[in-house]
Amino acid sequence: MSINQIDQSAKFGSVTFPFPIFTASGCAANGKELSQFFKLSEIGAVVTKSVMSNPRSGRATPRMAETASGMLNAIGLQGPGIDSFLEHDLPWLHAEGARTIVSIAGESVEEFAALARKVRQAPGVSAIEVNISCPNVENRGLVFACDPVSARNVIEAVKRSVGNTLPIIAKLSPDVTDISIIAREVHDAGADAVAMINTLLGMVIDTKKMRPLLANKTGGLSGPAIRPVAVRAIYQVHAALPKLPILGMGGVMSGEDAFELILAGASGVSVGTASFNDPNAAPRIQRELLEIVEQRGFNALSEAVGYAHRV
Amino acid sequence: MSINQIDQSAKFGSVTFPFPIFTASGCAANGKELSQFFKLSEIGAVVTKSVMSNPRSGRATPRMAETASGMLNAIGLQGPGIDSFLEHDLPWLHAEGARTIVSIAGESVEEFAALARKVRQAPGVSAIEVNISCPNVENRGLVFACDPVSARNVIEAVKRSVGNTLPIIAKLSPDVTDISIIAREVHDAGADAVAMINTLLGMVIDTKKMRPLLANKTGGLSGPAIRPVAVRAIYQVHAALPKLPILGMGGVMSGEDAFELILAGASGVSVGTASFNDPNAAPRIQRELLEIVEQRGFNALSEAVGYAHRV
Amino acid sequence: MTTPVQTQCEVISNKRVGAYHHITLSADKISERAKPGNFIGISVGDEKSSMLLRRSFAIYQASGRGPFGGTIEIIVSANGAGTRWLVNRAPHDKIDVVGPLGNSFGIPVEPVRALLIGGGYGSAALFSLGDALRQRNCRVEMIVGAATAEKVFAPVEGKRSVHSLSIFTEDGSMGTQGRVTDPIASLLDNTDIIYSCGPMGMLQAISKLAATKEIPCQSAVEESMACGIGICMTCVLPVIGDDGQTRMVRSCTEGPIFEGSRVRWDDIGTVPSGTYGGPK
Amino acid sequence: MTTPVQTQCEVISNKRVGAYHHITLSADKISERAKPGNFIGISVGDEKSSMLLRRSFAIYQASGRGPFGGTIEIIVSANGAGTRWLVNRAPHDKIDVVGPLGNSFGIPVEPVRALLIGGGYGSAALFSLGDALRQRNCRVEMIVGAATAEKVFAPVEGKRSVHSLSIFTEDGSMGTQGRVTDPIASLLDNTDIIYSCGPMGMLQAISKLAATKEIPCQSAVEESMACGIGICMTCVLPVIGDDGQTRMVRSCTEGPIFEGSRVRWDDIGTVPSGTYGGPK
Ligand SMILES: Cc1cc2nc3c(=O)[nH]c(=O)nc-3n(C[C@H](O)[C@H](O)[C@H](O)COP(=O)(O)OP(=O)(O)OC[C@H]3O[C@@H](n4cnc5c(N)ncnc54)[C@H](O)[C@@H]3O)c2cc1C
Ligand SMILES: Cc1cc2nc3c(=O)[nH]c(=O)nc-3n(C[C@H](O)[C@H](O)[C@H](O)COP(=O)(O)OP(=O)(O)OC[C@H]3O[C@@H](n4cnc5c(N)ncnc54)[C@H](O)[C@@H]3O)c2cc1C
Ligand SMILES: Cc1cc2nc3c(=O)[nH]c(=O)nc-3n(C[C@H](O)[C@H](O)[C@H](O)COP(=O)(O)O)c2cc1C
Ligand SMILES: Cc1cc2nc3c(=O)[nH]c(=O)nc-3n(C[C@H](O)[C@H](O)[C@H](O)COP(=O)(O)O)c2cc1C
Ligand code: FES
Ligand code: FES
Repeated sequence: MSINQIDQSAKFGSVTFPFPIFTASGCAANGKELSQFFKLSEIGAVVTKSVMSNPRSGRATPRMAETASGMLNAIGLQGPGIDSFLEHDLPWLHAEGARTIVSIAGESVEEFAALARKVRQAPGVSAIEVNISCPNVENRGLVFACDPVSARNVIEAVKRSVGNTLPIIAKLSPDVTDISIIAREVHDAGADAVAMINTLLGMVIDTKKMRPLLANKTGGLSGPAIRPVAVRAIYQVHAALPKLPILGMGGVMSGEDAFELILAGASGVSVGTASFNDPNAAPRIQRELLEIVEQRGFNALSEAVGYAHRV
Repeated sequence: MSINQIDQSAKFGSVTFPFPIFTASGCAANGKELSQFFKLSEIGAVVTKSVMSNPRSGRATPRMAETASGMLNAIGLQGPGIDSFLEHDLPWLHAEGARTIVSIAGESVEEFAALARKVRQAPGVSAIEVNISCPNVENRGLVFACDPVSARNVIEAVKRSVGNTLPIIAKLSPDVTDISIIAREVHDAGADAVAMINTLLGMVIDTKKMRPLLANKTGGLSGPAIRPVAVRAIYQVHAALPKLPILGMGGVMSGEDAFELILAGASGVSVGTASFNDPNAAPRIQRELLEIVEQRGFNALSEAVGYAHRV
Repeated sequence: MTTPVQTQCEVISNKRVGAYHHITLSADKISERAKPGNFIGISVGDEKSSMLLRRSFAIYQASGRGPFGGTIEIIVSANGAGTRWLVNRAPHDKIDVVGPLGNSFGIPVEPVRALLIGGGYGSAALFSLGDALRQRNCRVEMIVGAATAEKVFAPVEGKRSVHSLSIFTEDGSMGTQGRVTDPIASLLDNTDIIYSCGPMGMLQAISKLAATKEIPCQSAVEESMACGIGICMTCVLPVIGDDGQTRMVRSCTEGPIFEGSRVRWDDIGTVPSGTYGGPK
Repeated sequence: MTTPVQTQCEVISNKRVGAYHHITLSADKISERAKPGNFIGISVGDEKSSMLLRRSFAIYQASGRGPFGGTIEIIVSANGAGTRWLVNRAPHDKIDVVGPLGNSFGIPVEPVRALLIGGGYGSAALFSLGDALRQRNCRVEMIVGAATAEKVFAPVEGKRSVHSLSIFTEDGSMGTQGRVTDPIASLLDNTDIIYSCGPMGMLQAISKLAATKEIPCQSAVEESMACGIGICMTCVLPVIGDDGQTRMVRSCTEGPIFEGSRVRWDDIGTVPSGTYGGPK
């Protein structure tokens, strides 16, 4: 059987993506730069950099530190703001034939709701990813994704904004005692799927300067170092909520890594940090993944989703 | 100034250890094997494998998987039980001149209390480490260290058992939403210090067999991959409770890594996974650390503790 | 068990032998101490490697002071990234080695009839054992096998270590077509002791055959090891002690060589019920 | 900006030059596109390396079809593990390269008087610029400096690219004792444009001097980069736009070359107040 005969599609709520590999938010900007390396329409979807209501400068530098098999980042959601995004970036992606998942980030429940309303009205959006790993300014800066009530409030508000027009994917943080509790809350609140995992909170101290290396002190840890945490989190959530589609991510560098996340329960896989090392990572990983899925004798990628739970 | 003139001691509660590097529980068995490579009395202390009331077979194999810059383990606290430990292992360590921190683990508050009573009566113990990263059989298997109330109950019970005879070091899990909350609870409950971090819960799926690689499915992630999480957790707890001594650990492979944890707020540092790669890791790291501390112009290691907070 | 040492070894030579690499290392302190059946732990990868754990290799030969001082030789099958790194080492490269590790084959005081059975690179550990047995005037018969000819490890020099050597391959590309276990039943009556080293399935089959005639059978097992020196407890398997009690026993310190009849082969990968300290 | 490509390059040669390594790579597609000031991103370490991120290097020379096809040359200072790995590559080794990256030096249409200032390996990027300027009939004066003689990069061949070359070292071990910035003030009156590449402190000092006479000053900055291709937003610095607005701008795509008077040198490492999208 040739690769092309396998059904490669990945379903998230009401939308079916023809291919299973996506970019990860914040690791592909808004597509233009990567389109120099491959056709964006070749992969499942471009997940755009989380966008906020207003333009954001982001944080001071240094914003990154390489760590063992990983990296820390503290970008601070630098971006053009939703209006500029919808005016310039989204139409460009649409014209390129890319399927687009718009990632939104807010500092308050109301900001999320307002962003979702704007995204809903824009043409060329396949789904909306809600990055709730942001500090909630109305609740002592506590991250929404780390508190079941805040997480639920955001997703409910977004759901009210978009209704059933677009699938809602809630992006979860692994920095919680029990991620399946958060997953259940956002699911109950109307999320059609969850994306996981966001980065782990980490810190590097510059031992020469004897102070935190990042200007922001802490940053998010990504890359292969965290893959075992991603696999565990996906496995747990899939076990708790087998019907809830998961967009898996965390340290995926190869097709085999992507397959690992799929076996754990991911319906599709986002490629983040890997693209920094290899701008062609997303299409390469997609090719490698399909070869593996074929070798294992599956007729459709969806048959492999959560397969590791069968034993 | 020569290395020997620096005050290298590390204070945990009422006990001062002459050297700052310790082994990590479960990564040095009970000392005998490592004593083939170096004199145990050369390092700060041997932290023994967490011991329970009864002999334990541990879990089925495979019990480990190598991951990117890390490893997963699921040993399941295999060990001889407290009576055999106190009869055979502890006296041997004492005879070797090793300072010993006895790590205890229980499945109920009462088991912890009983273990602590036995340890208290044994000669040759410098401190007691309470490994609360165990499932609480009385509370749906929830890990003590992941619940502020359970964590507090264990430490209170241990405190009642040992009074002020021995410093109590509570070993914390990073798998919580806010580790400083747990630290505060155990401190209030009578812990003289905290040890952190224990491993992160992770999973590896064998992509050939398409099932979790470990017999236990999940395992604990250790090694350099997790060091940024350890540094962050230590920094957070030191910021919240600057007076509480911290025994730092997590991915320390070199003296520079140990120094990073000290700058974050650790008073002493345990070496775990590194010893699997290099049986001489603990004394080597101690030598490297002292050289760095000297180069940076400190007169005592304790002056460097938490130094990264000063900026 | 001898006291292991950690030492920087220089690669003296690295040659392809069929599917394997035959690597010779300068290793005075280890070669002095090594006994047949011991293994070494090698740190793989460069300073920035993501591979944290040592890889284990049986000692093929340990030689006293030769032109390069004491040397040890290993036979390496490049299975994964760590072994791939190792087989790419060139002469003069330095590698970090801990050894000798583990127990060694028990050698009878009487001049017995010994049968040595090696699967794949597993035969490597048996040649120095053959030498030791011959020094004790034992009769040494060796059977070596693998899936294909290139996976058979049976060097010409090795023939000196044994009285007879027969080779089996599953595809018949070398020696007799079949498995090393095929001829055993017919040899048992003329065998006082069996030594075996190879894949778990082979060790198990041989142990069962040996048990039918109550012939002692020393089996060198290969369990996943994180440390190799006894401090991590990852390498255990269920073994029955002198007291009849099954325990989860470390194969890096109490093994890798176990009396086959003591190993609960069928239960590897479980904690059999009744195991000391097992779940109630 | 030219479209970058990702390609496997063969190491053609690797030679020590003072404190640096001069590495030549076969790289048809990159050499075709490269312009003075562009850089490349090199993936470092082997298949199991724990180093995830590419390292950036200015292109020293890009040559069209020679005996090895198109080549690019870089000058590498072994500062950390990644650059140490790179300088240990031998001819025939393959390395993964993405390039050309970033913008290039602006070249005036008029035959102006240009002053090129390079600190340490920073001078590497300036020789091909010198060639391009000379082709436009510019007068090209170059000042190169470093702490010590061995850190000065000023190859004999490089002299062809410039009309004059002066060397400064802080310890006086080569050329004039002092810093590259020492002579600048006296040269400004005879300079129409400045190009500079080197440590941030040097770029800043030169920009400030150039500003005193409103001389354009193109500065090639070196910020920590995770991706080098514009997708991660780690490499930003505060730069004033045409509209007078300060923005946090990516040095990998909108740089590495900026007009010195536009860079808010004193505020690097902060988000200056008033920055577009900055905290209120
Ligand atoms: C006592 C002992 C003696 C051995 N003797 C030899 C020998 O003489 N020649 C030889 O070629 N090989 C021998 N092996 C097997 C050898 O250790 C493995 O092939 C090697 O560890 C694989 O490493 P890798 O990085 O190439 O593979 P990977 O699969 O990438 O390794 C990943 C992890 O799994 C472990 N692992 C993988 N395969 C094995 C295995 N078969 N046994 C134990 N751990 C494994 C590795 O150590 C590592 O931790 C021996 C193993 C043991 C335990
Ligand atoms: C546009 C540009 C052009 C450059 N041109 C050259 C050149 O021609 N020759 C040369 O020798 N070096 C050049 N550098 C610097 C070179 O990229 C660093 O020396 C190299 O990344 C250090 O990697 P390492 O692993 O050796 O050091 P480590 O300190 O171990 O690196 C750790 C991390 O910090 C980053 N980093 C460390 N130092 C620097 C630095 N100075 N600049 C940016 N990132 C850094 C690394 O990329 C890596 O992500 C250039 C950098 C940039 C941004
Ligand atoms: C530089 C960088 C920026 C990121 N920005 C965002 C973001 O804006 N929104 C978001 O939801 N996740 C963001 N992430 C998290 C990634 O989308 C992803 O969840 C995480 O990096 C784990 O995947 P990886 O290991 O493949 O990178 C960012 C990650 C990195 C490394
Ligand atoms: C094989 C293994 C066994 C461990 N067993 C224990 C244990 O019994 N008790 C305990 O408190 N921690 C145990 N740990 C956790 C370590 O003590 C340490 O907290 C953790 O590994 C992080 O440090 P490292 O990265 O230096 O290994 C174990 C870790 C490993 C790798
Ligand atoms: S491998 Fe660590 S105890 Fe055997
Ligand atoms: S280095 Fe990634 S955007 Fe510039």
